[in-house]
Order: sequence, then C-alpha cells, then structure tokens
Amino acid sequence: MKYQVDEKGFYGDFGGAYIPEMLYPNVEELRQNYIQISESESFQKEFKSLLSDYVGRPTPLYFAERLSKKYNTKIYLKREDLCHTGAHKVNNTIGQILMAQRLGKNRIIAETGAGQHGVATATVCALMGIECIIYMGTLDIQRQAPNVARMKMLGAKVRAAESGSKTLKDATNEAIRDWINNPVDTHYIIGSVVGPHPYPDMVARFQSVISAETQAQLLKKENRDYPDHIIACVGGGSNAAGLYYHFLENPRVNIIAVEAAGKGIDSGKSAATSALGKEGIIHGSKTLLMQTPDGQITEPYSISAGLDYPGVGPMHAHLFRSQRAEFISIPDKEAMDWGLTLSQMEGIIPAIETAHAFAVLDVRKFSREEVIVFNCSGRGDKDLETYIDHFKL
Amino acid sequence: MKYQVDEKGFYGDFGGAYIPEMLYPNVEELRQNYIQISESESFQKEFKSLLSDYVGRPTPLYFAERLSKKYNTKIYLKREDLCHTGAHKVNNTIGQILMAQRLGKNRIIAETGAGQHGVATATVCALMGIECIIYMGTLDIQRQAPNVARMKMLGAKVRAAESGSKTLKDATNEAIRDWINNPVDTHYIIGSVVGPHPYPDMVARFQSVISAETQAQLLKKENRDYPDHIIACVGGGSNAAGLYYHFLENPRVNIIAVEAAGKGIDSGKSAATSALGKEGIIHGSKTLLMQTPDGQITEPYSISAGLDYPGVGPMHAHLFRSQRAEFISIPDKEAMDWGLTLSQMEGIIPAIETAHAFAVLDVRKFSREEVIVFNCSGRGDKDLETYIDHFKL
Amino acid sequence: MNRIDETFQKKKKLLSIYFSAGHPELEDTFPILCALQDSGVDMVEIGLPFSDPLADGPTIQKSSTRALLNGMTTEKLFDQLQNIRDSIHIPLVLMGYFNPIMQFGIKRFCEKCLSIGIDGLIIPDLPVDIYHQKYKPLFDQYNLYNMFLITPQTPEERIRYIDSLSSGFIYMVSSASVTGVQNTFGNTQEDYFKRIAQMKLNTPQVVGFGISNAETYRAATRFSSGAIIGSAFIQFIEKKGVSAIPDFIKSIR
Amino acid sequence: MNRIDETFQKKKKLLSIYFSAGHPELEDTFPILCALQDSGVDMVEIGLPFSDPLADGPTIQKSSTRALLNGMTTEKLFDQLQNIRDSIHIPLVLMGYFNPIMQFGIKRFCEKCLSIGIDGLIIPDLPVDIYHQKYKPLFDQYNLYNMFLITPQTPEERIRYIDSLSSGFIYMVSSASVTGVQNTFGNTQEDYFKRIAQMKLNTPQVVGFGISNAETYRAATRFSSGAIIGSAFIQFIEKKGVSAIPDFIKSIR
Ligand SMILES: Cc1ncc(COP(=O)(O)O)c(C=O)c1O
Ligand SMILES: Cc1ncc(COP(=O)(O)O)c(C=O)c1O
Repeated sequence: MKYQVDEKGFYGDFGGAYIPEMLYPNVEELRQNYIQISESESFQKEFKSLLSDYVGRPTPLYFAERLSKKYNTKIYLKREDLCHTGAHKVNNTIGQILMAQRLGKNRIIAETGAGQHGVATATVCALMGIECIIYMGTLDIQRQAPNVARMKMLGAKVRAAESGSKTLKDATNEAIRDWINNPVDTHYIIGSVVGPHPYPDMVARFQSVISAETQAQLLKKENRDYPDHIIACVGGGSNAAGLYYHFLENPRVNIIAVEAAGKGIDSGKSAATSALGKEGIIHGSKTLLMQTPDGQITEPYSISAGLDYPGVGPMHAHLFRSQRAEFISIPDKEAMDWGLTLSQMEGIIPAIETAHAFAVLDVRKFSREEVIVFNCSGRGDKDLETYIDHFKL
Repeated sequence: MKYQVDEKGFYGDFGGAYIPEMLYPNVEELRQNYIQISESESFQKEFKSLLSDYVGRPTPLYFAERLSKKYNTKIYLKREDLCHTGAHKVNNTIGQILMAQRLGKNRIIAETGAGQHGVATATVCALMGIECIIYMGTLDIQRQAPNVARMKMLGAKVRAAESGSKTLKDATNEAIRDWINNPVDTHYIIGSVVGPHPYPDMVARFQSVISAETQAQLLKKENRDYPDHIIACVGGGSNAAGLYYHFLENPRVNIIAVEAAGKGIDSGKSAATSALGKEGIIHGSKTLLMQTPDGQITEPYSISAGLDYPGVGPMHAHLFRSQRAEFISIPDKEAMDWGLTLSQMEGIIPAIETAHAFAVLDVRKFSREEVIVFNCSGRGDKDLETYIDHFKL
Repeated sequence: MNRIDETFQKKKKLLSIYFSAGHPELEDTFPILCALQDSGVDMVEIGLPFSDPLADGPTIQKSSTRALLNGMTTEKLFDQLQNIRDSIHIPLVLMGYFNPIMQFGIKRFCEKCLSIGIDGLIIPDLPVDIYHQKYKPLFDQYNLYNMFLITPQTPEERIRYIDSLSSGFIYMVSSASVTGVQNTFGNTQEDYFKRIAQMKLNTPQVVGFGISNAETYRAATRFSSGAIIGSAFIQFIEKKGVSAIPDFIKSIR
Repeated sequence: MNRIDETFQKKKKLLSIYFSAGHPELEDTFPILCALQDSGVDMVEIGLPFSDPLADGPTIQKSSTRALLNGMTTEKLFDQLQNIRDSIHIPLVLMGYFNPIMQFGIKRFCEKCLSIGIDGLIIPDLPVDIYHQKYKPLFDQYNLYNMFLITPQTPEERIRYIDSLSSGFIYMVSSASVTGVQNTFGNTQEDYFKRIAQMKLNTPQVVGFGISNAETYRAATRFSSGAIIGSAFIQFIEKKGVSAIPDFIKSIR
C-alpha cells in the first residue's frame, strides 16, 4: 500500500498530526477508534443504508455521448452532483456524524468556504438532531448567501470568522479554536482530506465509495474494473481522494489532479498549490502549501470558492511528490468556459470546482479507446451568481 | 382500469382534446404514435438507461425516522428531489425528448412557471443538442431569476410571456401559440398532466416510474408492494400522477392530493382548484378550473410558483369527482412551516410545493402500523429567496 | 334560409370583419355594427372576449383583455344585442372560446342566439369531432351554423370530413399561425388557396388570419368566397376611432 | 546552566510576560524587553507572529496580524535580538508556530537562537511525540529547552511522559481554551492546579492562558511555580503604550 497512509499517519513525507496539546485528547480518541468503529458491522450497515436511502447512492456512472464524440474518446462522469445537497461532501459528513455519535459527542462544529461542506454538515446534524455550529469567513458569508440560508434552514448556527482574510482558512482556524475550547462534547467534522491524522485517511475512506462504485460500474459498462484515466479537481482533495482511492495501487490507471490556477500561476492570484506551494504545516498536517518565504500562509485565489485553499491534503502532496499523479492547473476563464460547455453539451451545470477538471480535455490528448472517468463532484446551482456575472446571462 | 384514460382520451367526464384545428395535426400525430413509440423496445431501453445513468434513478424510498417517531406512524419519502435538476419534472422531459426525436422534431418549446420544468426541458435539449425555447411569464422571470439563468446556461432561449397576468397560464398560452405557428418541426413538451389528450396520459406514463419503483422498494422494506396512504402535492398533478399511477386500482391504498390554499380558500388568493374550481376547458382539456361565473379563467395564487395553476389535470378532476382521492388544501403559512420542519428534522429542504404535502400530517391522524409514502417532489434550492424572506433568515 | 347562405348566394368575395365586443369601449358594439353595415361589409364576427385566447395573436389578445376590463361578459353582450335585428340585417356570427359558452350553459347560449338572430358560431377550441359527437343536434335544433377552421396542414381527408359536417362556411386559416396582421401572402399561401379551391368543397370557404389590406384581401379572395379581417381592423379602430370605420372599409375594396 | 533553570531555582511564583514581536510597532521589541526587565518581570516569551495562530484567541491573533503588517519576519526578529544579551539578562523564550520555523530552517533557527542567547522555545503545534522522534537531538545540541503544554484534559500518563521529556518548565494551560483574558478562575481550575501539583513532577509548572490581573495571577501561582500573562498585557500596551509597562507589572504583584 504505497500510496495509503502509514501507521504513523504519514503519506510518504506528508501528513502527521501537528496539533497543539489542547487538541491531543480529541484527535487521539479519534485516531484510536476511527478504524475499529468505521469497520464495525453496525456502522457499515447504517452508513451504507444512509448512503443509499438518504444520499441517493450509488451515483450513476454516466457515459457522456456528445462529449465523447467531440473529443473522440470515452468519457464517463461519476455523478456526485446527484448526491443529496449537491456534492460529494455529504459522503464524508454522513460517515463523520455516525462516528461522532459512536464517540458520544453531542455537538458538531465545521468550517466551510463555499458553503457546500457547511450545508452537508448542517444536513446530517438535522438528520440526527444534533447541535451544529458552522464557521465561515465573513467574506464568504457575503459571497455565498444562498448556502448560508440553507444552513440556517437546516437549523445550524453560522458563526462569522472575522480574522485574517475572512475566508476558508480562517474559518478553519476558528473551528479549531472552538474545538480547543470544547474538548469533551464536540466533534469537529473537517470537510476535506486535510487536517491532522487521522482526518485525511478517515475522510478518504468515507469518500472511497466513489471509486468502489466506479469499479463495479465500469465492469458492467466496459467489462473491466478500471479506467485508463481518472480526473478530479483538487481543493483540499476529498473528491479526488474518493475517486482515486481504489485505483491508487493500480499502475494501469493514470491519475490527473486539477488545481485552480486562478488568474494564472504567476499572477499572484492563484490556488495552484502543487506549482506554488512548499512543504509546510497547515491545520495540523505537513503538506504542500502556499506561503511566503517567511512561512506565513498566503491567501489563495480562485473564482471557485471550493478550490480556494492554500494547501492540499497530504495524500495529494505525496501523489505529487512521488509523481504518481499528474497535476494540471486551470485558470478561471477556462474553467468558466467549461461550466458553460458541459451545460450546453450534456445538460449538466457543474460546480465551478468541477468544471476545472473538464478543462483537461483541452490540455491533454486522449485516444479513441481510452476510458476516462471524471469526477463530477458537484452541481453548479451554488455558482449561478458567478456564472451570471461572468457570462452576462 | 377505472381511473386510467379511456380510448377517447377521457378520465370519466374529464380530458379530451379541446384544441383549435391548427393544433390538430400535431396532437393527432402524437396521439396516434405515443403508445407505440413509448412501448417500443428501443425507446424503453434508451428511456430506462437515461433515467438510471443521467437522472439518477431509482430515487430512494427513504424511511424518515425522526418524523415517523414524532407522528407515531411509518413515513417514507420518495426522493424525487434527488433527480437531476432537482425535481420529478425531468422524468417527463426525458420521455418527451425521446418521443420528439422519434417523431422527427428538431425544435422544442415548453412553458414554465417556477422554472423547474423549463430547466428540465432545457436540460434534455442540451443533452440531445436540440434547439429549445422556453416561455415564461414576465412576472415569473423576475421572481425566478436563478432558474432563468440555469435555462440560459443550458443554451435555451427564454421568451417572456407579456400577456394576461404574465405567469404560468400565459406562458402556456404563448407556447401553444408558438406550436400553432410551427406545426411541422416543433414538439411542445408540456410540463404536467394537463393539456389536450394524449398529454395527460403520456406525462402520467413517464412519471409512473415513481410508483413502479415505490412498489418494488416497499416490497423490500415492508414486505408488501403497496402502502396504506400515498400523499402528493398537486399543481397540474404530474408528481401526484406518478406516485398514484400503479396504485389507482388498488382499493387498499388511500390517495391524498394536496392543493395550495394560498392565503386561504375564501381569501380570493388561492390555488385550491378542487374546492374553488368548476368544470371547464383550459389548455385543451376539460377539467376542473378556477374561473369567474362568466367562464373567464381566474389567476390562482400560491406562495409556491409550481402550484400556482388555475386547473388540475383531468385525471385528478376525475379522482376528485369520483372520490377516489381525498383532496386537502394547505395554506401558505403551514406549507412554509413544513419546509422548515422537514429541513430541521430530516435535513431535507423541500421545494415549497413539496412542503404542502407534508402538512397533511397536522390535518389527518395516522396509526402506528400504517405505511405512508410522501412524494418528495423537489428540492427547495429554487425557493431559498422565499424561505429567507419568510423566515427572515 | 340562414342569412349566411343567403349572403353567399348573393355575393362573391365577401368581406367580413371581426372585432372584440367591448373594445375599445364597452358600449361600442352597436356603433361598430352599424358603421360596418353602412360601409357595405357583408358579414360580421363578433368576438366574445376570453381571458386566455390561445389561438389569437397579440392584437386580439389585447383587445380581449381590454374588453374584459371594460366589463364585457356573455350576459352583457347578449343584452347589447337584444334588439340588434331592428337595425342590422347582415349575417352575424359569434366567435368565442368554448369555456365561457359552457359556463353560460350551451343550451341557454343557443336559445339566446336564436332569440337574437345570431346566424352562426365559430368556436376555435371546439373540435369538429367533439362537436359532431356531442353538440350538433343542439346547434341544429336552434338553427345555428357552426363554422370550422382548416389550415394548410389539415389533411385532405379531414377537410372532406369537415366539409361534410359544415354549414355556412369553412374558415380557412391563411397560414399555420395565430391571428395577426400580414402585409402580403407568399407563394405557399397561394398554392394552398388554389389547392383548396380545386377540392370543390360543398361549403364555401372564407379566408382568415393575416388579412390586413387591399392586397391581402384580393389575394385571399382570388380562389375563395370571402375574407375575414380581424387584427388589422382592431388596430385601426384603436388608433382612428369607431367613427373612421368607413375609411378602413373603403381602403380594402 | 540554562537561565530558565537558574531562575526557577532563585524565584518562586515567577511572573512571565508574553508579547507579539513587532506589535504595536515594528521596533518595539527592544523597548518592551527593557521595560519588562526593569519592572522586575522574571521571564519573557517573545511571540514570533504567524498568519494562522490557531491556538490563540482574538487578542493575540490581532497583535500577530498587526506585527506581520508592520513587517515583522523571523529574520527581522533575529536582527532585533542580535545584541540583546548586552542588556537583557532574564530568560528569553521564543514562542511561535512550527511552519515559520520550518521555513527558516530548523537547524539554522537553532543556531540563531544559540548565538543570540535564547533559552528555550515554545512551539504549540509541534507535538511532544514528533519532537521526541525527530527534533530532540537537534534542540539538545544547541542547548535549547523545548517547553510543552498540558491541559486539564491531558491524561496523567501523558503528563508523566511529557514531564520525562521536558526541560525548563511545563506550560500548564489554565483551562481547555485558546489564549485570552479571564477575570477569575473557578473551582474546576483550582482542582486542576492542585491535581497537577500533587503529581510532583520533575519539571516546574507555569500556568498560562487567561491570566489577566493580580487575582488570577495569585490563584495560578498558588500551586505552581509561575504564571504567564499574554493577552491582558497586549491589550494593555495597545491602550496605554509601551511606556506604561511598569504600571501593568505593578498591578499584578
Ligand atoms: C463541488 C465541489 N467540488 C470540489 C470541491 C473541493 O473540495 P475537495 O478538493 O475536498 O473535493 C468542493 C468544495 O467545496 C466542492 O463543493
Ligand atoms: C418540486 C415541484 N413539485 C410539484 C410541482 C407541481 O407540479 P405537478 O403538480 O405537475 O407535479 C412542481 C412544479 O413546478 C415542482 O417544481
């Protein structure tokens, strides 16, 4: 298992749990229990039943006929946009709420940027009747009003993170502070494969249902249980981790990770961590992150709020460093254009995050027999304002 | 088959095709072909494959545990809100676009009120690469800006209906006028079980996948293939028709239809057709509709744009007249409150249309052993503005 | 003998005018009828306004809406027409959608028409088949002619069927379209007019939809028995007023 | 002998002050240090500002941000401290998050500390286990003490483990919380202080987080060897200025 986490919580050089002692009891409790709990029969039964009856899994593996014809290759879309709440995020929050219940927690906190993870967390808390507090940067609260309203509809309290750049990174800091202040009753539902061990591994396991289903679906559709290429966008990296999971050790599968170039790699307004980041510590884990030479974390930029994170999860740092995955970065404009293209060619309005992945079709050539699976990580309803502004609709 | 359409296109006294001669060739072509085409193997194969791989069917039949506990009965939700584009509407548009292709049409028109049917139509047109024109009342265009943007993203042209009250009824008139003006190349995708025969029957057949799945799912979960009660909201009646379809002739199944009372049955601002309507002709079919004593069609009112239709489909008029179904009407306020309740108890933000159905739980008593299936016809994202305004979120 | 049949026997290239009752003003019905008769118009279609006139273009939609706002109702129109036959002798046809007629009561509606001296009805959304099965005996009983539409898309067989059930005239819709104004007719339309003429139907044909001026009137009546002007007339009286009606009619023929 | 050990041998109920280097003004580091020493403070934690200080409350977050805006960097701080031992003789501890230290180069950072005369480090997000496995030899080589935190939730076994790896002092976080100001300590906190005292650890304990005035200082030091004031001190100099520092220290003891 070269690309999975080791017993110490590392992916190669990356990972670990660089946390203040105040978090130790929480994180340690989780670390000691997460595998045993999540592999227990009762957990698996409840998890699978909620994924199927509540989330709507399995999500389809959809053969995109018009797109395939145009690019003369075989393009499949793994339809995470059809998940309840509109993105893959809920796979993880379902898993974590069941984990929290079994750990006896009665209060949930989470951070959110675009609001998708906040909505997915508020959703599972409503489902279970558990108190829910969502931290969100003041700026993001303004930018993502509909998701704020959704969280409130769901009964969550949305707390503004006023510090720093008032976006996702700061919301994460605030959530961690809350956890420090409430070490006994509270579980922190992190929204991506980031944070201290065991979070990256735990979140990847919950999201791995994506690649497990993909294997079974490909077997039916293509008579083999693996594709030639798997492509996903990477913010923190959870949807990508989910799509890659069961293919990591299969060398026949080429892995492509797509980051947000923002206004261009060299523009100073970018979120392409693999190109611009250096090894460092963020939110409790050693990984690649964008920072000043002095080690201050820099504010990333992308038109998509979900890719607007200054780091990547440690699994992805390792995939990059080891060259297991190819990293490509796509600028705002190309991503937006692909949002429109996918809408008009396949009738699927993707999240702007998701749209980044598809732009790979203009950057890499694929052959006619190759099978490509894109992770269609989320739907674009949350991004309508941005699309409207951008295209003057 | 007492409650299904007869060979002449009638449900008891209701239905038929009261259309101007200009529409005769179109409607007749459809009438002569719709059954043969839709029952053909090639159609069924493509229809089923799109419903599964594109729409995300089967949608789950979700046992709502917290709600069931509170109301001391067994409550299941048929999760049409998880369909691609966010409501049951797409079941019908998938069927109709395949029909249109087989009839050799290369131009699609549709009407829309809230925009859900418009989005579902624009979606399937993008999927097939067919020109798409959506008629929408000027007032609705203003009220439902996000859905207008979605249609435009999908490449549809949205045309404003400026006549009359500038809402759904007028958009329907405009669409019919367009069809009159383009009788050869154009197919009109009606969005509910309304309009001239064979539309009500055709749309009901496409939506009947809802009750077919429900039967199979209940058999697994409850060991019998029928519930005690089925409950759905009725605007035109398509989601209800879909849920009722395979249970219509089963007398053990109690049918409840929920209409929008708006500001109250007697307020002059209501859409409770069964209570307020009389037999008449609207959009080519004889049914119950709200009208002045002089036979002018009156403008209905409901806080939910999708229930804001002055008639009901002829099947529903017949179910009402024959007392096969019980009709209940729910005012705005109760529906809105149920939008919040469902959000906070089950983590599902329903469309306001859908929320009306659940309010039956406060109006009727059910016993502990009874199995109730609600049609969760759509998700509430399109209604966030209304929820925000109403609850001051 | 029905006034419609009489008129077709006496006249060639009939000119018929449609207007929405109650428009521009509620009480204009009588002055308009008088002005039309005095200007030599051969037949009139009086439009019973409807809230949702789905076979009509913008002009007639607007005039209908205006008429309803002015307070026009079926009752009111019948009141206005109560003694019309004291002054008007040309054929009068009521044209309206089926729903208001149903609500009035179809039998009662027919009685009223008979008592007033209405010669026929055009109900665009009452299809020939349903008429045939359900309403023909009633209409016949009250000596009301019911006129059907045909369009360029109506198959020959169906035209023959409609012809067999028709009385008065067949309303030949000039092109596949809703009502409205056109300035010229093209070749396809002429071909269609010719084709129908060559069918030698029992019922005379009158062309409607899109006739707006002398040119379209002439083209429409070259192969048919007459033409109906609606939208153009309505636009005219809206601008110039009821008193200018003679000018409009003179401009046509 | 390390100045920290020396101080603990000489003094009871140590008073230690934390401030963010570069705040309120970039060049305040030296004047603040002098004023603290002159006022009789026993030890100082100099905060290396970080963009994302996730264990800190609003006051220290703000002072860090301000310091960064003022232009504070690791290089700059070392420059400011280059000749500090000419004037300052009390123990100096650098307190900072791990990432800026990593980026500076850990070995190079240690060298710098040694050459300047820094006595120890507090790195809240460098956990004891990772320190133990990877960095202890390096720190030892440069004679740098590394101080660890414990909290009311730290299990006894782990406290003993931390004690076994500790040098200088154990930073006893007063309650499960981020840094910030509290006005009084409650019973649970006193129980916790007592419980730790009864463990008779090898390393002296200093209480930090929430100490703001004479009362909390007294409560904190009743069962421990000293106390650290951070947020309250920062709020004070923000309002009253660096020159008023003696007033603050006098108000504490
Ligand atoms: C639709 C969608 N895709 C992708 C992402 C990026 O997150 P991750 O990289 O963890 O999948 C987000 C985050 O909000 C998202 O909403
Ligand atoms: C979610 C939802 N439910 C119900 C309706 C009402 O339509 P119908 O009665 O045809 O199901 C609509 C119409 O837009 C809708 O969007």
